[in-house]
Formats: sequence, structure tokens, C-alpha cells
Amino acid sequence: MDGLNIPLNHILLVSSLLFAIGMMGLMIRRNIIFILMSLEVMLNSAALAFVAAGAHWGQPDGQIVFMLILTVAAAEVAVGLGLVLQVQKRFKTLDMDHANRMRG
Amino acid sequence: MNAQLMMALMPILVLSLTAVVLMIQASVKRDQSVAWVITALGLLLALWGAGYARGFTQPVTVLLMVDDWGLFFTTLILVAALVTLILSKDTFSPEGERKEEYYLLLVLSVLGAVVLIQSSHMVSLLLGMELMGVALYAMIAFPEKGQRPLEAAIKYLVLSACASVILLYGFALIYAATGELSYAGIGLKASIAYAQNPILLMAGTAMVLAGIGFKLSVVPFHMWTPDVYEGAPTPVTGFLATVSKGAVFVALSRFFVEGQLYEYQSLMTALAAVAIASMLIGNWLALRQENIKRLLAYSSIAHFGYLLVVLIALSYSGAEAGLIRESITFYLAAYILTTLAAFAVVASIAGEDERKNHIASFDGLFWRRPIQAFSLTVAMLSFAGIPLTAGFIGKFYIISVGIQSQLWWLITALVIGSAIGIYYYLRIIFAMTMSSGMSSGMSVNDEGEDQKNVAQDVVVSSQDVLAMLLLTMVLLLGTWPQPFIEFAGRL
Amino acid sequence: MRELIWLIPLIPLLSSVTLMLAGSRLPRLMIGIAGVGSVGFAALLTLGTGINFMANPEPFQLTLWTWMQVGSFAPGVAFYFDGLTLVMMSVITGVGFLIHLFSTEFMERDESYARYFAYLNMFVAAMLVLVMADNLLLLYLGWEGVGVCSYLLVGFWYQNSANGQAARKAFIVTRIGDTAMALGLFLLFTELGTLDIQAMVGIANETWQVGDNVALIACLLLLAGAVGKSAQLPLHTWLPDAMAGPTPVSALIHAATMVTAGVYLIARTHGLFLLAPEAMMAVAVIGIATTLMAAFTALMQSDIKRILAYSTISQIGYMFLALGVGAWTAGIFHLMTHAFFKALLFLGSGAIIHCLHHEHNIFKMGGLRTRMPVTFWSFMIGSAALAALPMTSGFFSKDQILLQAYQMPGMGPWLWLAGLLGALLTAVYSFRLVFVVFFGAAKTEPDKDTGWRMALPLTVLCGLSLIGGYFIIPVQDVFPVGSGDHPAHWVEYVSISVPLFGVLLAYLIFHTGQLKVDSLVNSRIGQTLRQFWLSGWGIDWLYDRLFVRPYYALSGMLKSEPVDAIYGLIVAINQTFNHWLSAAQTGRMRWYIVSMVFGLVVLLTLALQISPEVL
Amino acid sequence: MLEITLFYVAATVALVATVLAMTRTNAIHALIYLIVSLLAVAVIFFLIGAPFAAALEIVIYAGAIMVLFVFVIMMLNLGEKGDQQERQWLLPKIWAGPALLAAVLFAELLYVISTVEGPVSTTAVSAKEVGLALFGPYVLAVEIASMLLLAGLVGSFHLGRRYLERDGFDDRSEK
Amino acid sequence: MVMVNLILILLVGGVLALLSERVNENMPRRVALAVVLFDLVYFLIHLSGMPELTQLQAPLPDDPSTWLMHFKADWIPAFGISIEFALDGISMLMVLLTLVLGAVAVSASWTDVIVRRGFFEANLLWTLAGVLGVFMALDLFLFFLFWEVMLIPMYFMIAIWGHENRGYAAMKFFIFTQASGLLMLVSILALVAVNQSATGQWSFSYFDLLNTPMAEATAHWLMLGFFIAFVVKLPVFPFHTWLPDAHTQAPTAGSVILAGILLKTGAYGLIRFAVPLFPQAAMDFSYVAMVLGAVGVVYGAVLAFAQTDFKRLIAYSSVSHMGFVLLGVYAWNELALQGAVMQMVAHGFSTAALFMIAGSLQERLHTRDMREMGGLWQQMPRMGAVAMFFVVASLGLPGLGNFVAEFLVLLGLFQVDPWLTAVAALGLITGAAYSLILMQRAFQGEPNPKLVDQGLMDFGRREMLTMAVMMLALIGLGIYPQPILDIAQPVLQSLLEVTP
Repeated sequence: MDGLNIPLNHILLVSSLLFAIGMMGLMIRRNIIFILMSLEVMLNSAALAFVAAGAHWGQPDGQIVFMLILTVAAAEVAVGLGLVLQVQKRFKTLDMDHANRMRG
Repeated sequence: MNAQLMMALMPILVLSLTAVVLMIQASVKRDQSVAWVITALGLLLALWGAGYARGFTQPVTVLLMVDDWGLFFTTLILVAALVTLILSKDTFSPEGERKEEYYLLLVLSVLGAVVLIQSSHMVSLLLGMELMGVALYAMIAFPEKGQRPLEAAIKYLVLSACASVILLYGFALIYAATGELSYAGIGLKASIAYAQNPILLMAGTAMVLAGIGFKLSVVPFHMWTPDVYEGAPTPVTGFLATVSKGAVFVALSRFFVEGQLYEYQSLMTALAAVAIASMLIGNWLALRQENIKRLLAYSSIAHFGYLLVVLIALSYSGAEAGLIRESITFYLAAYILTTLAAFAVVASIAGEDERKNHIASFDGLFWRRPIQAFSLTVAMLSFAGIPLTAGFIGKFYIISVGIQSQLWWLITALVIGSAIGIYYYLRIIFAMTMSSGMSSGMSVNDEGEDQKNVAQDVVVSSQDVLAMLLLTMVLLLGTWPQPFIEFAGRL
Repeated sequence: MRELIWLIPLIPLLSSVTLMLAGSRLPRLMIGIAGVGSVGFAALLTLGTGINFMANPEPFQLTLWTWMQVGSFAPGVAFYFDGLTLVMMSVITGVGFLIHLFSTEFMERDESYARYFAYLNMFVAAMLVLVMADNLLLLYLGWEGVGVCSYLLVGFWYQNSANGQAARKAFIVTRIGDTAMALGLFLLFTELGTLDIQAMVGIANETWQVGDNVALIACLLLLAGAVGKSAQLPLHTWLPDAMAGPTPVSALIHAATMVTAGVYLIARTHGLFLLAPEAMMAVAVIGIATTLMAAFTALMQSDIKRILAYSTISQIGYMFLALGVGAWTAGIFHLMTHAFFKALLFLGSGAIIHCLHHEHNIFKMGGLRTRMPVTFWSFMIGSAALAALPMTSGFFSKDQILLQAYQMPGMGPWLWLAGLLGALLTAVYSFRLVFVVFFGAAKTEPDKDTGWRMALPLTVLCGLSLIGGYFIIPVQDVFPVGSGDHPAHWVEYVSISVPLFGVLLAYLIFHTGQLKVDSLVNSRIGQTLRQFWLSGWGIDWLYDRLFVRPYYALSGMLKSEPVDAIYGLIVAINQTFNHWLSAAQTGRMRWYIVSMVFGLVVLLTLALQISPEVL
Repeated sequence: MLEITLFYVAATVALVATVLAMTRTNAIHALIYLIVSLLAVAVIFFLIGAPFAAALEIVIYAGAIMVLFVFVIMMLNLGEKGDQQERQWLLPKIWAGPALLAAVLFAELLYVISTVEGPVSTTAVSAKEVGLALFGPYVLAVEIASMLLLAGLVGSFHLGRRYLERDGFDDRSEK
Repeated sequence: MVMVNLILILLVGGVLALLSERVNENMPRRVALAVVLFDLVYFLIHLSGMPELTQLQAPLPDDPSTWLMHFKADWIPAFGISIEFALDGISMLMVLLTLVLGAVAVSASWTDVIVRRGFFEANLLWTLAGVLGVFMALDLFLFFLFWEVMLIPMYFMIAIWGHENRGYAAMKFFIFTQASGLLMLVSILALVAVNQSATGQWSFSYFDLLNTPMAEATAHWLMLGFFIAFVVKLPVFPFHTWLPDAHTQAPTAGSVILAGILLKTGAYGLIRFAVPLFPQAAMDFSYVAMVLGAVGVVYGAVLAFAQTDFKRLIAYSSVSHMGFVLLGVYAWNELALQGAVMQMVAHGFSTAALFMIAGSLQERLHTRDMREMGGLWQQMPRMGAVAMFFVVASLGLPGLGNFVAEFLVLLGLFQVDPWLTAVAALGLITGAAYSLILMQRAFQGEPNPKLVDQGLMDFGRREMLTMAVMMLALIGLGIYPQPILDIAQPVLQSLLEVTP
């Protein structure tokens, strides 16, 4: 597997595009499920950047961070989906724009 | 891993153990008072552990740095957690049953905060922050009824996760630039990396700051604060305001100092902009807020703006580094104690009834619950930075540091912000002095009612004791700070 | 005796304080005894001191204590006694005593009997301090003290707000002069280093040449004070209104004593005025202008007290004229005689008013000659003295003034002519009063004639008005001696005959009606002039428009506190920010995310502004 | 060259799939696109010398976590109505602003990334190396991660249990 | 220790007063009076050992032992902060004034406050304690502490026992003074920082901070920080707008303390700190300050004239009178300074008395609107006479304290700037206008028919006694001010030597 000549900035480019797309998804979607998905996309983009940077320096740390990001994603999604269930129950909708009882 | 390391990790170990014991207890027999006792014991033990670990300060692997400074904040956070625990028992009981998970989450969240405080590495920062956060999401959404807690939790989760991703991405860029993940490593390599490619490093750092800024709720990442403060159960709000923010700020300072980020002009400019905006906008937002929890949320925005001044001062050689560290220590300690005092009162007066969070429901508190009212008054004065309170000495530190570093713009913003702040802190105090139907101090004689209220208050409740304790600490730090200053200087 | 002069002001003061504290509990008799007795005692003491002084006419000084000492500024509570002081003190205590006595009857039925005597005694005390003061600061104390007493007494019947208005006007208008005088004191102290009058004059003569500008300014400032207190142009407007007070008060304060304080001040500081000839000229011009203005106005008035008030203004104008031309002795002499006959006239008018149920309009009186003989004779004598008919006291004093004015180099004859015109007018208006009030048909019936407590002072004052001209006042050592040469005899004859001619005119116009002036009066110019003079030359109107209304307008405008608007603006700005920012807290999560991303973009942009140097 | 070609293909797939995932109206469709995207990223991991990461990406991310989503979507029983709503919510006037903002953010990142030079890596990091590091200096991280998962577990347990216990799937009765 | 005890007695006395309410609701006022009088006596006893007034030593700024009293104990050594009190002539005068007026204030609250008397008297005593601290503290940190803390009980007094608009007034009062206090805090810290960089030593002691060398521009800015804090408190145009509201809305005792004592802390601060710490800067600035003072004199008088609210009128008259103090301080010669000190004392008495009269009227008539008064003299001759006395005192009648003060100020000012003196002297005329209109509207004129048969109580024995104290004080100051001048003289002497 030697001689991987993919330029680092190309990978980072992909990752940043994923980041931006995820961010856009976060901003435009009103459905809480899609919002959580967007978060996953963004987490994934950060993971990609870490793995790429780790590879760039030839260190295992990037992959370790990636694994921890997986953990984080799992934990957050678990709680997040739990909340989704409660949202459906108490708000009768998944539209987050409706969850604006507190403001001002 | 040798024994020394284990000793140094004592608070973390104790907390983890407490979590495990709680799990076991819940699986054997669900009994929330037992769980409460176990949690309390665990936290107390961890407090002891924090003291014990002082003898063994050292870096523990690359991830954690156990030093006196961190242990002091660990202690502080454990105290805050204990206060939260006491408040949770008295005022927060969803449906009156099944709070075992809540206690477990509390312990886990504290654990996350401790990790965060002692973190010296990006990974421990991430894990600590997330552990604290994930547990908090569930704590916020813990009540089984009502939309507000849920709304608060989901907002906090989504926004916080978004901030975490930004932080992660920032670290990824820093990692790409330096090849280091530990603060010290970043500090070592940063100047070389900066010389090669300043943009990558600066962008990464800026993103990290944005992510941490979110947790500290500084402008422009502050929007979530009032909603989450309002929606969360009051003890949880208190926890969020003290433990979470305090730990994150400590982590930020570590990252800042050890990563030597104060050397970069553009970063300091950005941070100064954030600080100024926080001081002003936080106070402006609080100006006419009627809900006391939202008001405290806005005021916390301003307070972290004040604190950022100290970090910015790092980059100027005017102030001594020791003084800066002392300032952070003192201000954070004062802020945490004051906030706890405030939330202790809010929790015991307003409870979970959202209508009672309105300032108007504090009307005449002086005559109904004098101890609580006095405590809240002192807390407000401390927030406002009036002498004899801890908050004043804190502000004294910040202004001193700012002056020595000649940060005139920041000091101007601080002065303006504080001046605005006086207004809304005073509004609360004023509300407490009012009495219903008393249009003038002399015209209406409503003593009868007052006498009755006074009579009720002869019995001093546990909430009053708690309020008195916190009050004493705030006043003690304000009137006789010397021992604490010496102590902080040695950290 | 000399060491005891401090008792002279103290006794009335003590009486005053006693009456204030315990007045409501004392019987009327006691009040009267205290009020009159204290002044009488003071008069006796003055008399004793005067005899002592005449035996050994050496001025002396008595320091009670140092009032305040700040650095070199160390005015004492100290009295200075010389001939001038003696004259003034005699007038104050003597005439004062008579007026007090008169008041016991005049105020008999007033419920605030004690308060009245308390004020009056206090006034006497303050006036005595004024004339006895060794330094200008103590003089200023007396000066302000008499002002306050005047205010209190003018507004004595406080329940009528017009009286209050008049009292305030009196106080504030004189305060304008007082303030200028205070500035003069500052200037004098700053330049000369002391306020002790004798020492000051001495130093001034060493420091300044004649005609020095600083001396001129200082004298003008002092003059402003004198003008205010003595109701001279342009600050005379308060005096006619001050007639709102009880008539004995008008007699004492607004005729005999306080209003002449300005004359006293200038006479006392003549050493300074001699250094500033322009200031002297100003004094003379103000004096003569006031004389004429007030005389014309008096001619038109129908309120008996206002006629007398304008006459007072006019007569003080003569005194100013005297001072201005350097006829110091004549000025003071006129001050004294004027005190006699003007007090007489005022008390007489008080008797009329007292007996006519507070009627002030002379055209509603008439034929009182037979019904109130004492009063009639008092008025006759008083008016004769006022008009300076030969052999009356006024004749001697006024004649001297006119003659010395004539002798003044340069403007002298003109001043003399104007003075003559004034004398003519004086005779006309004073006898107009006599003829209208005491002759002709009766229009109102007096319920009685005066009692003895009123008659006695009137009689004594009649005597003084008649023989006062033969007194020799002991001021020869105080003032520089005049040239001593006399002007041509025709000047003297003219001066003598003019008042007689005036009396004749008055007789023809107002008594027999042989001289018809109706057509003259009713012509357009006549009417306009009449209105103009009646309103006191429109000066009140002018001041109202120039100062009073603008001041009210200003204070009304500022009442809403414009400065607070600045702070209101600050508050409004903060509230606006609060409003906007609170509106941004929409509670919508997507918006929060947008704001966060926006913040991130800004932060990145800022952080990427990489400057070449590393901190 | 093969690797590079593969990389571009995988990158394109990942990006397109992500964009599609973000713009779907049907949650399940979106989820499937998301899984495609994750798989494509796994390919990239493999190509840049992180095979272990690639495996985890497929097993845990695409496998475990996405399945959680599927469960929840099924539990909530989102139907056609939801799709129509989603369509209404995705009008240009809604997304134009955020898209612009995201574009600006991307532009800034692009500017940052464009300064990076050099190939991504010359040697692969083996699973062994990763393992050694993980249980060497990072052992504490593993422990803390376990606590993190515990927190997630307890949290979701608390939230989810109430959903199931109290009202089950049907909450129409509670109006 | 005497000075610490003075403060402690009041603090503890406050607690006692608070607790004594449980015994009897009339107890607190007795306790409060006893405490203040005890404090006064305690102070006088310790003063009796002092040398003759005329032989007082000039307190040297570099040698605290030359002061009348000096006390120093470590407090926060980390910053060189100590509990340092010192007493010189001026502080002594101010302390005496505070305690005497404190007793007057307690008397004013005797029947005025009917609810929560214990807490009221406690706040009153605590305010006094704070004020004493301000007058005696010579450590800048300690000074600032007292400066801020004394406001809190004052705030409570206004906010709880004030009149209809008390919330607004209390808030405005607090924000004005606190915001300006913040500027002073910045200045203090900057001064300490400058001193520290010069000497390497942290110190907040006045004695160390005098003669701190600094750049001209720095000195100007720092001086401004002190200046603003002090002139807001004084108050000086255009920072005065809190005062009419606070004074009007405060309960009588509160107004007495505010006008009688609290305003003087501003003047004291100027004399003690603002000028000596930055002599050159202060002298450069003096013209601006004097112009502000002169404007304030006239402006306050014009606004006082426009008022219909009795207390508001007095409040504006304070603005006018305090303008003289500012003029006196910045004229900075012995005459003017003596005048300023004198004005502080005399105004304390005259205004306190007027506020007490206003309070008595409000208590009897339930209004402060002068349009609803009129002719009150007839029913309450004693009150009328007393009012007349203090009105003429406040318009500067010679023979009473205020005259001495104003005359000295103007005399001193004349030597510095005659034109400004002329402007300020306008205040004498306008002062007469508003003083007399006050008298006219309330006590003179036609009696208001609504009030005629009310059976209004005239001043009683307690009130007359209180008033007599103040009247005697004013007369004493007016005809023999020498003791005050002698006490202040050495202090001013040494202060004058500070400036170039």
C-alpha cells in the first residue's frame, strides 16, 4: 500500500465540502430526524479530516480520534433519537420550528 | 500504569466507581433515596479524592494533567455538583419516582467535567466535553411532562453537537498543520507551523474557539443559552451554569496557555471582538428580561465576556502570568459560588413552576423569606461587582489585569457592560423589597400580613441553610480574600 | 460709654429673639414694652455715647472678636464710631423709637403683634450693625440683614399674595445690587488686602492714583449696591411696591433708614470715590436722573403711600447728587432731615390710613383738615420741609445740595438747573397731596383722630422737621472740607423761590382750580406722558419683559430637565438594543444555527487577518 | 493511479450521495443515501491507508448507528403526509440564505485548505499500530469513552422507556 | 482603633436596631438614636485629648503620624491593601457632621416611618457607617469599598420606604453612582498599576500613591475617572439629574442623609483625592471644573425656581449650593477651600432641616405639591418661622453659616477668575428667587381652603429640639466660624503645598 499520492488538500477538500453540506442541511431542514442526519454528516466529515491528517503525519492518532468520534456519534445519536421520540409524543410533530415556546 | 498515577486519578476513579455502584444499586433494588445517598457519598469521596490527589500531581498519560490548579476546580465543581444534588432532592422530583438515572447522569456529567478540567489533550477535551454534554442532554430532558425541558434538551443537543463538530474540525486542521494533538505538543510545534502556513493553524484555532465559545455561550454563539436555562429543571440549569461552563473555561485556558495561542495577533483580535460583543450584548439582552432564569442566562454571557479579558491579557506582557492565573481562579470561583447561590434561591422559590420564574413572583421576598432574599440580594450584588462580595474582587482582578495590559477598549466595554448590568440586577433586588399592595412606604399598613409571614419563617429549612452557606462563602471571599488569594497564588 | 456701644445693636436683637421665641405667650403690653423699650434703650445709649463723643470727638474702634480668619482675610466683628456713625445711629434709634411707639397703636389690633415687633427690632439691630460696622463685610451683614427684615415686613400680611410678591420683589431687586456690591468687596479685598474701611481707604490712597481704573470699577460696584438699596435708577422699582407693608414700616425702613443705607455706604467709602471721579459723576447723574424721574412719577400717583414712596426715591436722588458733587456733609444732612420729615409724612399717612379703614387713594379723601388736626399739621409741616420751604429743615439741606451742585466744575449749572426742576416738582406734588387730602369736600369719614401713641411721635417729628435744619452734624472730621466759597447771591435766591413757586402752582391747580390744566392733561401728548409717568416711566414694564418673563420662561422651559434627556437618550439606546437583540431570540433552532455559522464565518475571517509580526 | 481514480470516484459518490441525503423528503430514502455516502467515505479511508478505520466506518457507522435511525423512523411511522410537508419546507426561499452562508463558509475553508501541500501519506498505518496506541497512551480515553457510552445508554433508556411505557406508539388519545 | 470602633458601633448598632423590633415596634428608633449619640460621645471623648484648635499640626502627606489619628492593619497584603484609616481636620469635621446629622435623621424618622422600623433604622445606621468609612479610609481600596457599599442601605431606604416613584428614583440613584464609581475603580487600579511599575510595590495606601510619577496624559485620564465619580455624587451639572429624583422620593431621614452627608462625600473626595493625587492634571482641568460649578450654581437655582414639588425644589437648591463647593475646590486657594469646607458643613445643616420640614409637611398634608399648600404659617407658626430661618440661611444671609461659606468661596474664586465669580454670584440672586418662592408658596399666600380646618399639628417638642440644634449650629457657624476654619486650616495648608 505504498505510494499513495492523493494530495492531502484534495481529501480535505472533500471533507470540507461534506462539512459545508452537512452544515447546510442543519440550517435548512426542519425535521428533527434530518437534523440529526446532518449532524452525522458533519461528524463524518471531521472524522475524514482527522484520518487524512493522521495519515499525512503517519500516526495512528488520527484513527484513534476517528474511533472516538464514532463513540461520540453513537452516544449522541442514542440520546438524540430518544429525544426525537419524546418530541413526537409531546409536540405531535417533528418540525423543530414549532418548538419555539421559549424566546425573547 | 503505576500506583502513583492511580492516586493522581483519584477523583475520576471515585466518580467512575460511584457510577458503577449506582448502576448496580439500580439493578438490585430501585430506591431513589438510597441512590441519592450513594451519589452524595460518591461526590464527597471524590472531594476527598481531589484533596488526596494533590500529593500526586503529574501528567497522567498524554491525556490528563493532574495539577493543583485543576484539582482546585475539581473541588469547586464537586461542590457545585453537591449543591445541585441537594437542590434536586428538594425541588426537582419528576412524578416523584425514578430519579436513579438522574443521579447516575449527574455523576457521569461531573466525571466529564473533571476530565475536561484535567485535559491536556484534544482527545480528553473531546471526551470530557461530550461525556458532560451527553449526560446533560438527558438531565435537561429528565422531567416526564412539559414541552419546555424537551425543547431545551433538543436545542442544546443539536447546537452543542454542531459546536462539537466545529471544534473537532478545528482540531483536525490544527492536527493537519502541526501533527500534534496534545496542548503542549501544539504549543511546541505551533510556531514552526505558523511560520510555514499560518492560515491552516489560525483557521483551526478559530474553529476550536468557536466550538468552545459555544459552550461558554459567548456572543455570537450565545443564542441557545436563555432557552436552555429556562427550559431545564432549575437545579440542572444551575449545574449547567456552574459545572459545565466552569470546566470548559478551565479547559480553554489550559489549551490557550499551553498551546501558546496568545502569541497570535489575529486570534487575539477575534477573541477581543468576541469578548466585547459578549460583555455588551449579554447585558443588553438581560436588560428588560422578566424571566429570572433567562436573565441569569444573559448575565452569564456577559460574565464570560469579562473573563475572556483575562485570556486576552495573556498576550500582552504587561500583566504577570501568575496574576492572570490567579484572576481566572478567583473570578471563576466567585462566579460559580455566586451562581450557585442564585440558583439555590431560584430553585427553592420558583421550583419547577415556570410561571414562578417571573421576576414578579419574587415580589416581597424580603418579607416572606428573608434568608433567601438576602442570599439572592448578595448574589446579585456579587454579579454586579459591588464591594464586599466575591464578585467585586473578581472584577477587581479583571480590571487590574486589563489595566496592566492596557486593554483600554476591553475595559471600556467592561465598564459599560457592568453599568448596564447594575440595572437588571437591581431590578430583582427591588422586586424583592416590594410588598403586595404597598403603594407607598408610609401609606398602607400591611404589617399584619408581614407578621404572619415572618411567623412562618421562624422554621429554618434546609434550603435556607444551603443559601446561608453559599452566601457566607460569597461574602467571605469578598471581605477576607487574602487566604484564598494566597491559596490561588500557590496553585 | 464707648466700650458699651456693642449693647446698642444687641438690645434690640435680644428683644427680637425673645419676641420670636416667646412672643405668642406674652401679653400685648409686655410685647409693646419690649419692642419699644429696647429701641428706646438703644436710643438712650446712643445719646449717652453721643454726648461722650461730642465731649471728645475722637473716632474710635471696638473689636468684639475676629469673625473669621483665613490667611490675611480677617474681618472682625468690630465697630467704628465717628461723627457719621453717630448721626446715623441717632436717626435710626431716635426716629426708630418714635416709629415703634407709633406702631403700638397702629398695629394694636393685629394678631401678629409680637412678630411685628420682633421683625422691627431685628431691623433696628441690623441697621445699627450696618452703620457701626468697621469693615465692609460686617457692613454687608447689616446690609443683608436689613434687606431680609424689609422683606419680612413688606410681606408682613403674608396671607395676601400681592404682599408676598412685593416683598420678594423688594428683596430680589436689592439683592441684584447687593451681589454687585459683593463683587466690589471681592475686588477691593483682592486689590487692597483688607476690608477694614479705614485701613482700606488708606491703602487705596497709596495704591491708586486718582482715576485708576480698578478704583473706578470697585466704586461702580459699590455704587450698584447703593443704588439697589437706596432705590435709585435703575433699581428703584421695588420701593413703590414695598408700600405693601404696614405704614410704620414704610416710615422706618423705606423712608428714614434702610433706603438711605446706600447714601451712607458711599459717604462711608468716600475715600475711594474720591479716587474715581467718573464714579462720582455717575453718582451725581444717577441721583439727578432719579430725582426727576421719581418727581414726575409722584406727580401722577393717586395712592398716598406711592406718592410718598416716589418722593423718597426722589429725595434720595438729591442725596446722591450731593454725594456725586462732593457735598458729603450736605448729603448726610439731607439724609437726616429727610428722615425726620419723611418719617413724619409716612406716619401721618399711616394715621390717615389707620383712621380711614385702609383707604389709600387720595382722591377718595378730602377735607381732613378739620377732622384730623394733628395729622393735618403734621402733613403741612412735613410737606413744607419736603418742598424745602424756607426755614424748614428740608430747606437747609436741599439748599446746600443745590448750591454745591452749582459749584461743581463743568456740569455744575446743569445739575443745579435739573435740581431746581426737581425742587419745583417736589413742591407741586407734595402740596398737591396736602390740598387734595386735607382741603375740599370730605369724601370719607374717619372714625376718630389719632391716639396719643400716634400723636406723640407725630408731634416730635414735626418739631424735628422744623428745627432739624439748625442742627450741626458732627461730620466735619469725617469728610474733606469743601472749598467754602459761596456762589452768587442770585443762585441762592432762585433756589429759595422755586419751591414757593411750586406751592403756588399746586395751590392754583389743585386747590382753587384757577389754573386749568385739564386741556393740557387731556391732550394726546399729555395723556401719553401721564400714562408714562404714572407707570413710573415704564421701567417696571420694561423689566417685566426683559428679565422677569424671560426668567419664568427659562425656568419653565428647563423644568422638564433637558439634561435628563441626554440620559434618557442613553436609556433609549440601550432599550433599543435590548429590543432588537431580544427579537433575535426567536426560539427557532434553525435560526440559532444560522447565527452560529455566521459567527463562525466572522471569527474565521478575523482570525485569518494574519499580520506579519508575531506578538 | 488506480488509487487516485478510485479516490475521485469515491469522493464524487460521497458528495453526491450526501447532497441527495440532505435534500430527500422521505427519511428512509435519505438514510439510504447517507449509508451510501458513509460507504464511499470508508473507501476513501481504505485508500489513504487506514483500513481499520474503513472497517469501523462500515461496521459501526453505516451498520449500527444508521440502524438506530431506521428503528426510530419506523417507530414514528412517518408517512406520505410527512413527505409532502418536507417538500413544502424545502422551497428556495428557505434554503437560499443558509446555502449562501454555507457557501461562504466553504469558500473560507477552501481558502484555508488550498494552502495545504503534499501527498496525504506515504505509508499506511496498520491496525496493529492503532491498537497499540489505543491501549497505550490512549487507554484512558477508552475508559472514558465507555463512560460516554454509558451516559448515552442511560439517557436514551430513560427517554425511550417513557415513550414506550406510557403511551406506546399511539398517542392520539392524548389531545 | 477609635476609628474602627466608630464604624463598628454603627454596624453592630444597626443589627441591634433590627433585632429590637421584636421587642417592641418603637424600640428600633430609640436604639438607633442611642447608638448614634453614643458614637458621637465616644468620638468626642477621644477628641478631647486633641491639642488646641489653633495649634493643630499640618498633616503631612508623607507622614501619617502627623495626622490626628492613624490606624493601619493588613487586609489583603497580596495587593498591598490594608485597613488604613486616618483622621485629619477635614475628616474630623465630616465625621462630626455625619454623626450629628445622623441623630437628626433618626429624629426625622421618628414618626415618618411606620412599617419595618427595625430594618429602616438598621439601614440608616449602616449608611452612616459607610459614610464614616468614606471620610476616614485612606487606603484607596477601602475607600472605594465604603464608597460603594454605603449606597446599598441607602438604596434600600429609598426603594422600600420612599414615595410613589421610589423604584425609579432608587434605580437612577444607584446606577449613576455605581457607574461613575466603576470609572473611579478603573482609575484607582490604573494609578496603583502606575505606582507599582514605578516602585515595584503593590500599594493602595494614599500615602504611597501621592506623588506617583506619571505621564501627563495618563494623569489627565486618571484624574478624570476620580473627578467624574466625585462630581456625580456632589452632584455637578450635568451629572446631577439623579439627585432631584432620589431626594424627592426618599423618606425624610433618607433625604436628610442624602443631602446632608452623602453629597459631601463627593466634595470630600475631590479635596482629598482628585486634586492631591493628580495636582498638575487637576490644575490643568480646573477651569473646566469651575465652569461646570458656575453653570451648576445658576442652573440649579433656575430649576429650583421652576419646581412645584417642595422636596424637588430643595433638591435643586442642593445642586446650586454644591456648585459653590466645586468652585471652591478648584479655585484651590485657602479662602476658597475654606469656603468649600464651610459650605459642606453649613449646607449639611440647612438642607437637612429643610428636608425635615418637607417631610413634616408631607406627613401632615400627604402631599409635597406646593400648589396645594399656602398660608400654612397661620396654622403652624412655629414651623413657618423655622422654615423662614432655614430659607434665609440657604439664600445666604450673612450671620448664618452658608453666607460665610459662599462668601469665602467667591472671594477665593475672585482671585482666580473674576468673570466666573460674576457668573457664580448670579446664584445669590437666583438663590433668593427660589428660596423666597418656596416660602411664599408653602407658608404664605392665601390659605388653601382645603387645609384650613384640618387641625394641622405644629412642630412638637422633638421637632423643635432637632431644629434648634441645627439653627444654633448655623448661627454659630455664621457668627463665629473660626473653630471650623482652624480645624481645616492645617489640612488645607498641607494640601495647598501639594500643588505646583
